Amino acid sequence: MTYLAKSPWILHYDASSCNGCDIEVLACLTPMYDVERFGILNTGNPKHADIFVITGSINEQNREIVKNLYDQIPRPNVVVAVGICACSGGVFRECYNVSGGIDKVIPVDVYVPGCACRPESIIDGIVTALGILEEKRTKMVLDVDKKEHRHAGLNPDHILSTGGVQ
Amino acid sequence: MINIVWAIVFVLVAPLIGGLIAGIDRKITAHMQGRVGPSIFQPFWDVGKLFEKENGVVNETQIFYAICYVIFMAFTGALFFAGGDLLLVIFALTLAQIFLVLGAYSANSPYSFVGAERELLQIMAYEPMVILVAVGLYVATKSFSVSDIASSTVPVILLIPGIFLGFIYVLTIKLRKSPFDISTSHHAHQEIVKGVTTEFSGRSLAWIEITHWYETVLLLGIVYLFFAFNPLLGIAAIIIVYLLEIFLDNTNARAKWQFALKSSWLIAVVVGVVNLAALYVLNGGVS
Amino acid sequence: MMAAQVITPIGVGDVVSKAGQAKKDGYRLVQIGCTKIGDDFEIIYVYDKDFTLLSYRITVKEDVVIPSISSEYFGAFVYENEIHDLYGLHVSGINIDFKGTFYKTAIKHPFNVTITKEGDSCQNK
Amino acid sequence: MTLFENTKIVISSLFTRPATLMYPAKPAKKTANTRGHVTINPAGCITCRTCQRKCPTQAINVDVKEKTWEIDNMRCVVCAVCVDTCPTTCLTMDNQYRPAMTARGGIEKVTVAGPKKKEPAAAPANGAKPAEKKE
Amino acid sequence: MSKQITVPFGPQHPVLPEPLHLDLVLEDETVVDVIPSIGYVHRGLEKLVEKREYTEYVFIAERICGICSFIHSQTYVQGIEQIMGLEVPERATYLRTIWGEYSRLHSHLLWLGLFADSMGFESVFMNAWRLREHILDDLEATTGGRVIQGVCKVGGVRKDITPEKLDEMLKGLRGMEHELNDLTNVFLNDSSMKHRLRGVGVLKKEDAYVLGAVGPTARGSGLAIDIRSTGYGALGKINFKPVVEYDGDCYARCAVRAKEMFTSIDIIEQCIKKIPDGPVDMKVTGAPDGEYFSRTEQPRGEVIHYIKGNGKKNLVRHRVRTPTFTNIPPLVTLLKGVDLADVPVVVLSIDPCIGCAER
Amino acid sequence: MQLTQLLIFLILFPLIAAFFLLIAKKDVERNWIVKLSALIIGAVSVFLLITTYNKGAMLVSVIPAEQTGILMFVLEMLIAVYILYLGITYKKWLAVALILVQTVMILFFELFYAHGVHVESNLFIDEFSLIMAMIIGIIGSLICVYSLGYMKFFHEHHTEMPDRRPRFFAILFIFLAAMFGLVFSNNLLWVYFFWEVTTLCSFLLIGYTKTDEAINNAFSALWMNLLGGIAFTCAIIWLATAGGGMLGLSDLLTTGKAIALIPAALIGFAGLTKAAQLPFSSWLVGAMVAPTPVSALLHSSTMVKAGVYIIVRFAPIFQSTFTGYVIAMIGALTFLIASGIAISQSNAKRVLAYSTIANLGLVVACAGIGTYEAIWAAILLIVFHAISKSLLFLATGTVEHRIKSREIDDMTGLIVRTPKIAAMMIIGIAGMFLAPFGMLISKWAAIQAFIDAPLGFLFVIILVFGSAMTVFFWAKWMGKILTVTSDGKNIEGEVDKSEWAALLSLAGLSFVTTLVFPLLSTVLLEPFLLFNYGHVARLSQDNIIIMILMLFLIVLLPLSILIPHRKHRHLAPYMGGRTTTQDMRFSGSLGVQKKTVLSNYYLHPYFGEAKLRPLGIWLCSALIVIMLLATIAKGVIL
Repeated sequence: MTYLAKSPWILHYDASSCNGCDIEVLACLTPMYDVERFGILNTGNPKHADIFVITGSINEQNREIVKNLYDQIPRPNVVVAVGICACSGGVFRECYNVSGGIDKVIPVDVYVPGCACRPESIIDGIVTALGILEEKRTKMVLDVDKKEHRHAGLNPDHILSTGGVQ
Repeated sequence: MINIVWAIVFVLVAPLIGGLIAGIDRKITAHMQGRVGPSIFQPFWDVGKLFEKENGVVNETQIFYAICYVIFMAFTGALFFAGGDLLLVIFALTLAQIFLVLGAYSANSPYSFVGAERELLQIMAYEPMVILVAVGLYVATKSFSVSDIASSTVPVILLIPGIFLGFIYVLTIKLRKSPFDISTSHHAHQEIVKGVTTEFSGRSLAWIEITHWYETVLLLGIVYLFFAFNPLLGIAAIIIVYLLEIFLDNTNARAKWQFALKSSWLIAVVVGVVNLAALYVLNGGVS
Repeated sequence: MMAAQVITPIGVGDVVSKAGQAKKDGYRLVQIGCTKIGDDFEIIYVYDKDFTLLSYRITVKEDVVIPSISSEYFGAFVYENEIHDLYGLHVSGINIDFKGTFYKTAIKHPFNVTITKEGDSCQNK
Repeated sequence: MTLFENTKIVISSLFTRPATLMYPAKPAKKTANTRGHVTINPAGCITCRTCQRKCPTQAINVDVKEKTWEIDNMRCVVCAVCVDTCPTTCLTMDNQYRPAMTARGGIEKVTVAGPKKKEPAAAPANGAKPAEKKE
Repeated sequence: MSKQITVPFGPQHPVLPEPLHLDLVLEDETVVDVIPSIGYVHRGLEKLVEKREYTEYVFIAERICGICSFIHSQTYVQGIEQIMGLEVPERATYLRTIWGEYSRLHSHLLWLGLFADSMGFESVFMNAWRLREHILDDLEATTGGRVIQGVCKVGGVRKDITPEKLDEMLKGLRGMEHELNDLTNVFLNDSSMKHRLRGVGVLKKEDAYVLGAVGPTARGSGLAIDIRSTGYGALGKINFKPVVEYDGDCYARCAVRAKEMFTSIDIIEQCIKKIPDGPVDMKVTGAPDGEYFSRTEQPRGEVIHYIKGNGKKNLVRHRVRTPTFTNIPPLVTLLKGVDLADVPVVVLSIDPCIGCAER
Repeated sequence: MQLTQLLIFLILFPLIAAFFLLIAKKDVERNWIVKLSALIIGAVSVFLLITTYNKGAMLVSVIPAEQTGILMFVLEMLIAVYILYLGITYKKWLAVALILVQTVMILFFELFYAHGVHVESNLFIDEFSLIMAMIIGIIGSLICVYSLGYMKFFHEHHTEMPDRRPRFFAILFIFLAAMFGLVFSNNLLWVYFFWEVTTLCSFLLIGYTKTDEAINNAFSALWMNLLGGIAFTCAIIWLATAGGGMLGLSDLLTTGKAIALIPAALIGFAGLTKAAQLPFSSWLVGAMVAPTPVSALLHSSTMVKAGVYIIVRFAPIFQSTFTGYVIAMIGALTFLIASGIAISQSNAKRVLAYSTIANLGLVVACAGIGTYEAIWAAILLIVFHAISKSLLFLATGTVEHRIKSREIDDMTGLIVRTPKIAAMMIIGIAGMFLAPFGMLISKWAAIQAFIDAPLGFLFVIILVFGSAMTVFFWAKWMGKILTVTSDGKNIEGEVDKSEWAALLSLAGLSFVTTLVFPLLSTVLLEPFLLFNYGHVARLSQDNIIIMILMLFLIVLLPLSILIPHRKHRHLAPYMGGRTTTQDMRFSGSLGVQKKTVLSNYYLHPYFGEAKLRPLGIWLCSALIVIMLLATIAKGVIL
């Protein structure tokens, strides 16, 4: 049993969402849904985060930002794409400035559909993420034991090879 | 006299008590906000989690400062609970705090830097009042030694109520509660992200959390000194003071540093002069 | 039903003087919008006073340099930068000139070109 | 008093039950109108492709030959236009939202009945439609 | 050497839920220079008119922004209806107005919460968002969506509300009123709030006019710009007065929004009382040919949808001028000279909706 | 008499060294003379300590007073003429007027009263003098050694200035001689003579570079110190007339307040000017134009220390008198205001200057209070301040030559760029404000002393605010140095051996003195206090152990960096998600790459010089006037 699953701190970034999913992510923190029950805090700081919650799709300008933030989150971490824009580009898929879902840039672990996502779905998504988080932790510990622990995920090639769809 | 046993007890037990206080704090805060909130053991899980995470740093010296911070804070608390000299405790506390500031400086990032400067501003804001607490306790009990003050039968609070109030005021700064969570706050919704602790992560952040627990226990220990003549009253005072801090946290917007500095200085001057002058008159002109 | 809206055509040279006149008359700038029709670009300047619109339209070719009205209306820079970035038209004398970095788009001047990126009619991806 | 104006709210919240819905422990709140996801009654679908054409995000793909109707939940914006425009009302809006997925997927494929070839009673009324489909 | 501190504020920043990017140059903690830049949310959805029919496009227009979603769709369809000369059933206009005001309520509550959060007043944030959930519940029950309603369509609305439900909604709102009172009281009277808001980020009336401020930003500076006064939708039959404050500081802008919530409740009440029976929808054929500036009042201010059609199913041009877009120049001028601690407060005081601004 | 010889040797030997330095033109010769002389002076000082530490106060009366007196008078007149000449040359009429007044007064004294004065013992030594002699002998000579490297570098890089190093080093040594004379003299006339010599030396050293700024500042230092000199002369004349010709310091201190208070107040005033207390602080700040070793000398071991030395000497007279309280208040206010101004300063040397003024203010406050505890604190302050401040000045000087700037903001990341010097600087700064280093022990002692004094709580309140501000400006400087910049290159290069020796010795001293301060206290301070007050102040055993424990922690913890530890992943600093290059350039608005600039807070609107200085000047001037008037009125009435 790890503590990771009991205290997942999230970093929320609005890639190019319409705010719909965005405010629903925030709504999760508020009294009605209160995800702090599960130890979830919205840290707003990648250095402290475990779960990277992204709403909205990748566009030309936030590509670097998303990658940068992802790199600054200490391992193990998981990425949750919230909303269909984050999953696939959604309704804006065909816009000239939208390149598609978050998985074009960083590996995504959980996809939460919806437009806009309901807070309940977001909670479900994060709970799903917790399982993955724990798996990753176990894997990380094993890797260290095998003395193979290299800077996991820092290498952009790694990201592309594991997560890049298409 | 220094009592080593108490020092060791502090070093071992304070994190447990401090963590529990933090947990209860979060629970009560959540209820005040109309939600259920986390388990009261959540702070321990958070710290456990941080120890499980990868150690990410901007540069290695940060870890050094974080460790110095916790060591000196534990040392300070141990010194206090062992019954050492209160002034020395306060100086040691400042030293510990400086390590946190240096850790923030060393990261060379804008948010951490602004946080460090603000932390220093805060130190500047509360330091006079904290020393005045020691002075007031000395004037009331004729000793700087914590063990003497704790075993004194003088009803300290009746002699220095003003200084006690002033201390409660700056305690808000020390506990990083709204309105004075200026350099860093428990929830990072702040213009400077998480201020001094922005660049700390994983293990070093866990150390800093533990340090906060030590600090909380130490500060509540100082509250106790005002009521040491009656231990029950002392415990009650600690509880009431902490509840008051939670209440303040939930009923105030974050103030700006200018206000924090001005108001805490003003209070320090006023209660310092009034209370000490009153004592001076009471004691018939002898200090 | 609201009142019909009249858009007065003017020349490129009149843009600034009309803006000055509007400002003098107490109009606020509501928007500057651009539309590409064939090879021409229509730019509409819209002012408002007491919920009545005053609109001017200029029709220009791509190579025409449009004078900025940001000297009259400080806030015009957002619209003018936008027109520059989305349509590739040149606006001279903007007070805060982002020089093409207002919107960083995947395709340069997207509204000036016909985008051939195939909208996939079916998911399967 | 202008200090601590929030006292009333804080104290009353402290002493009343929290507003939290305790979501996973208790089921999610829903209303009859809630748009969760689109479901299809395969028997009713005539593969007319109206839904595919009207869908603003092109989430629906109807394969006339294979007689399949598929929807990509990663694209669907649950606007319910398909439901409104479906001539046979075989599409309905369920108020249960779609679960999270750990891999990019979300495509639901349903084999449907396809165009109704003989329906004597209804044929005169909307005979144009089956005819169209035959092409 | 100048004694300055550069702070890259955003695009990812905890107090700004949306990506806005400010290069702050500080001296001590005073902002001496600020250059904003946007474009992190720019999708380019206006170009989609070339790919979507004007009727489908409603759903795209609605997703310009998830907060102002309903009013965006309303503005868009009003523009289309204007060009096509459609007479929308009256009940539909009333319903649109009701939902519009509901959107305003939810947006203002959302904003009040975020605004409090930017000052570290977490419990007010929680309280505001708790109240907002009641509004969202009503929206969901009547439209099916919490934040994206999807009920507007060209020629009317897609859902009707039963009279019982309308009564229930009204009762709910009236029941909420005292809680709203408690909430706004904190914003308007608490001294720690006043300390942060009074005299911070003062926008003078003349500046607001010249810089093109709209919505509460303008009304906080004494400009009574409220497009609802033009009487679009059913508002022409409703009695209301725009809320105007004169100080032009953050406090005034906050007060405008706080008081507007009560105006919105009043408008909803009048609508519910006056709403006629009848259909909510009409059949639409053909396609728009012409151009129109459709204006409505969003929670953040005046929004303009410029719609130009040429008789085909696809529009020629759809241009949205959102309130945040035109509030950016005032924001830039406001930020100079404030404290770093005030930056998020001032930024939020114009209620920026970057999703809107960049489309 | 071995003691006599030692004392005279210490006074005269630097003069001899000065003479040789004046004629030695070659670098090698100068290096040898300076190093040897410094070694000798240091060694003899230590020898003096070893031989006399347990002997108590000793008077020396074998010097032929008559002849020496005449010699001193002649020298004083020569100095006066020289200053007069310079004053007229540079058209500094204020200085001219003051020197004229002073000369006339001295002449007046010599002609009418000198014959009536007879002092048994001209020289004396007690534990306090011994401590001062240590400071001068060890720190002073270390600074002279340091100057070798510094001045060489200085003239190599400032070729526009004439190389007048022989003169420079000669003055340095004369300065040391004068300081030795000052602390060993029992005869107030002798004290006065050496007093004037320090004034002259500092004047010449400040004006060394002969730029317009240097000359102006030198003259402003001169006229302020001349004011003090005039007050000193007044005191002597008063003693010669109303005081019955009692000019022996040891006699004066035992006669009691009735007679000694007025001269003590006057000399106290002189001390305030020399110790650069408000309103006379500006000369010390202005003295920053001189080469850095001069600043170090003025601030740590000589000049300003002469000012506080004389005030502390008279402390028993001040104890629980109105005069004493007013002087203490001037000191306390100076501490408060100078600490505040130091926050607003970005120039490292100015920060150091204001910090000196502040700390001297604290010494003056302690001396004005005058209780045994306060004096204990005061002397500790003098010792620890001398060590840390000289270390800081010298380190700043060395850094300045590397980074070509004195701005604290330019010192960002020194720990990466010049790690060794940065470490020295950190030790100096830590020594100034952190537990368990000396300055903090002294401040602690001061707090205790203040509370125990009547009405002391007022001073405590001032003190706590002052020290809070002290923490602020030191910590932010420290933070700047310790910032780890990712793009820093080591630019330390070769540090001149002489500079290095001085820095290392001083850094070592600040640790050693902190460690051995209990010894210092029992061996030197306690006998002194016992003799003068009949009471002893000390820290309790427990506290000493704890302090030593802390010191060990502080020494040992940095070593932990050397221990290899687990791999860490390096994350870029948080920049709001923006991409950042290695040298901290981020992609900013308008598509421009922006450099991250992080400069300290200086809080000008709150602590600016323009705001606080006038306040301090008015308050303290008023207090000085009150002090003098009240004392004289009281003296005249009695």
